[in-house]
Amino acid sequence: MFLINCPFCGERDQSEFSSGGEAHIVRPKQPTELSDDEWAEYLFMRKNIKGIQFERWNHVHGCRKWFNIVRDTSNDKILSVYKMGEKPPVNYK
Amino acid sequence: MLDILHPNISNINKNNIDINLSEEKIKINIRGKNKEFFTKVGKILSIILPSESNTSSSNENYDVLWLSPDEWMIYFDENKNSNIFDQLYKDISSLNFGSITDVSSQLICINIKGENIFELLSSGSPFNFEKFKNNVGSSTQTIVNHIDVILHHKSKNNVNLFVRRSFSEHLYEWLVDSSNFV
Amino acid sequence: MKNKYSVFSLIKNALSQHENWQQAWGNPEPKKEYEAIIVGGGGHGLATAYYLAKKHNLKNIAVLEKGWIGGGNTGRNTTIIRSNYLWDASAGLYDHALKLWENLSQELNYNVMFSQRGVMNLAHNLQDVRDLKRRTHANRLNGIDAVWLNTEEVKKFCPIINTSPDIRYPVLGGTLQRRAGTARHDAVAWGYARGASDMGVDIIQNCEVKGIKRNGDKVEGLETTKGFIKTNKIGVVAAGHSSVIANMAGLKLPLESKPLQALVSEPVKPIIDTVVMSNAVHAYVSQSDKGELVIGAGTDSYVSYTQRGSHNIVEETLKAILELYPIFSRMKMLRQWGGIVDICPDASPIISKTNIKGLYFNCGWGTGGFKATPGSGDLFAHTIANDEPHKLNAAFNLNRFVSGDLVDEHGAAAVAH
Amino acid sequence: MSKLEDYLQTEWPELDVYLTSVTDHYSTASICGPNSKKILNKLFPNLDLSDENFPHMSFKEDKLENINCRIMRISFTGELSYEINIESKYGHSLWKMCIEAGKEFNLTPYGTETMHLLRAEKGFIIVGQDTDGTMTPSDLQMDWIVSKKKYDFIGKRSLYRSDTIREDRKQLVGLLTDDPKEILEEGAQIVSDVKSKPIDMLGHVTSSYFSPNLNKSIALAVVRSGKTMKGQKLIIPMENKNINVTVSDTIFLDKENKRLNA
Repeated sequence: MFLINCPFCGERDQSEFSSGGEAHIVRPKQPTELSDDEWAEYLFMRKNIKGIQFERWNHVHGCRKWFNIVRDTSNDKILSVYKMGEKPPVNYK
Repeated sequence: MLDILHPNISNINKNNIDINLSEEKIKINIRGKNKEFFTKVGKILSIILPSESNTSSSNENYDVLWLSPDEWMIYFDENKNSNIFDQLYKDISSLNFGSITDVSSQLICINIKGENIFELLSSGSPFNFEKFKNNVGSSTQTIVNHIDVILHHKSKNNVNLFVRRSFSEHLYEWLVDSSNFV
Repeated sequence: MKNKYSVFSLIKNALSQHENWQQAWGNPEPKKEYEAIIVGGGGHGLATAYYLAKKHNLKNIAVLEKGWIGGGNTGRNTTIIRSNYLWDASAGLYDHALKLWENLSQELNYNVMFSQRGVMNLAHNLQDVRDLKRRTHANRLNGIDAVWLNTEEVKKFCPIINTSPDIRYPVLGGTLQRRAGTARHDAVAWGYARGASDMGVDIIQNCEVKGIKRNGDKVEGLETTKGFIKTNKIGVVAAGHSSVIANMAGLKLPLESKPLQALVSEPVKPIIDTVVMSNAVHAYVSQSDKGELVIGAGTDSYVSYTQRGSHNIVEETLKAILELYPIFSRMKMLRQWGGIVDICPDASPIISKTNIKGLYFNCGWGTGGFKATPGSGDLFAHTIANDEPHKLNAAFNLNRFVSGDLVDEHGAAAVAH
Repeated sequence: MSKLEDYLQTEWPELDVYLTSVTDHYSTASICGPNSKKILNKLFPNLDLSDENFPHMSFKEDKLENINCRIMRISFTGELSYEINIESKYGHSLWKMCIEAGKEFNLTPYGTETMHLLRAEKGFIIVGQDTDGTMTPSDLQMDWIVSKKKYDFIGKRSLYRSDTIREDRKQLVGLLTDDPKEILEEGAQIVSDVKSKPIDMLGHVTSSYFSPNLNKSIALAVVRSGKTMKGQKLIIPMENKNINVTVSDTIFLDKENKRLNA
């Protein structure tokens, strides 16, 4: 349980949000050109990182906006929040 | 005229909490982000849309709540300005400057007033009301008893709560029940 | 076996104030090289090593555990064992495990306290009824004991359930598997550790894997906190941490790791002599031999390795529990914890080879791996020893996410077990 | 809608689209059956209800005493039928007016169980009851719903994986019991041979009813390779007996859609 600083509404309880999983997985431009393996990679395969992970979250019970966060999954500490379309912070790997 | 069926919400007063079904209101959801959109809205409503999160702006006719960077809700008593929706729709939606949606029946407005209302709301919500209760004009979207709500701090210790119609009676029951424990 | 446990050994050791029991398993330093290394000293990993040594004649095996054996999800689950799964592949897998459970205390000469007290699954709406009846019919044809109970029969089998029709989660019926039940989770790990150790398996605790050494598409060994260990067969059974190990080999798995919570009440006199599960409301309950209510909740919706979980998940579960069992309303909860479970998109496990030669994964058990412990170990041992799956785990390969042939147990197992 | 928001905000933010829920803003009344056109005509006398101007699967707007309504000619029962949307606060008034207008035609309210039976007679599926997460439109014999022309749409690629194009997948079929009075249990398993061990399960019954229109029992089921099995005899092994069934078309009544245009 933790607080998330929604880039639009400010700091709110995590129960107002829903998690959209790993961030920066780009939907293939031409799915029909992909092999079954490549399509499975996009659909199912995840880094599932223990440590610093880039993720998508949605303020579903608030402004309904999607945004990205950088979170340490080993202690749930949020290191950075940035909007969709913005460049991910470079100081985390 | 067709009869209106109101939700089964009656007036309750206990522990310095007053819960009422508010009188019938028009609610309009407005969305947009370009310059024409803001100009048109300002002209039609004579109001500047609040750009700061969790705030509202009001004049003698309308209240406008900030919902997200490109979304607001305007509400007002039904007997006023009945053609404002048509005007907004014609000048904005039809011209593709933004999107105007009538949500009058989507949302039920429950008015809650009294000294203990923030204690009541806090007992079923993860929202931190500390700033909200000291600032008349604050607005927010959050959860109360697991139900999505829009809250508007209309005047001191007087909150308009907007909830989806199908959840309204259930939330009202919870509010009445929980008033016993504040 | 060096020190067989029996009434006689108990009496004999009583005479010496129980000070002369032999250590149940050894505490060796790692050798330079092993025929096979199992990463993860939980129930599944220890069982894998046990069956590798016992049935496949491997002589030189190590189990590496970063903490202490059974200190992960083996020691954190709600100990439910059942095999009433919907799909043929799952039914085959879990019933294989259940059959091994039935004889496990004898097999290991270690009391795992397997108690066949029955597991009942409740239906709370018409679709639950359809789904559970479908599963019951499938179970019957697969030779798995399962019966449908109507509301009165549910009440009779477990009288403390509130079956009033006007509650939030009315009970429309349920299924019962009488062969199902619970076992003592620590004992399972300890029993397998003792059995494996006895056959020469090195159980190395406080030894964390830091890297996987590859030579092209083959594994060559493991970097650990106790140095490099050479091997060409690595079986990873690291539950919630499977992806962490996979990333070391440059592999991605179709997994997300999330906290699954459980809680335990103060001990009370016997009040519920079975296990009742309610998937639709994310709540299940049984009573331990000590008298505590053991309550299982749902998972958080986000990836986390914190072993905590959110308060609102517990709140939801307790709300449902109190609605179904009003008699528990004054019970105090003693402790709450979270275990990190690795969940596959189809809620079925993976017991599979990978495209790296000598690297095998046993993971994705999600919320219900404990029940499979003996079967999982047996089949994973077969897969590692033969470099190909047993027919009972063939469907649980990694390739199903590529071809689309998922074993979709979500309907039957979306929540906890 | 949350899935749509997700795609809109994260995959295609350049689209000039806004999503606003109006689920609770509208209430719906469905008028259904051969007299529905006459009843609708009484409620909306100025609306042109002719088949040319208001065909099946089309949509019009009109007013009921000054209140805007959306009227759709659409059917989940297989009967000629209209759905009327009105602002929720007037939903109860709309209902009363429909009942009043329908009195002379013996109009009667119907509930969801009736609706479920009527749709099953027509072979209309309920997603979640007749399907689970593994079914494709092709498995449901609904290939017509999937565009052949579009280069891409959400989910398209997954339809062409090696196991989603297999011919022997579970596919939607109709089942008729040899004894027309025998009603199958929803969830019951289907086999071709009860002697084999272990028994090879081909699929299961998803929907089952006694149809008063046909005076016999009907069922929908998913069966492995079901598409090619029409006319084949199968067995439903229950605890105490085996029930013999024959695979049929999924549409049991009015295959020509005559009732839709009654």
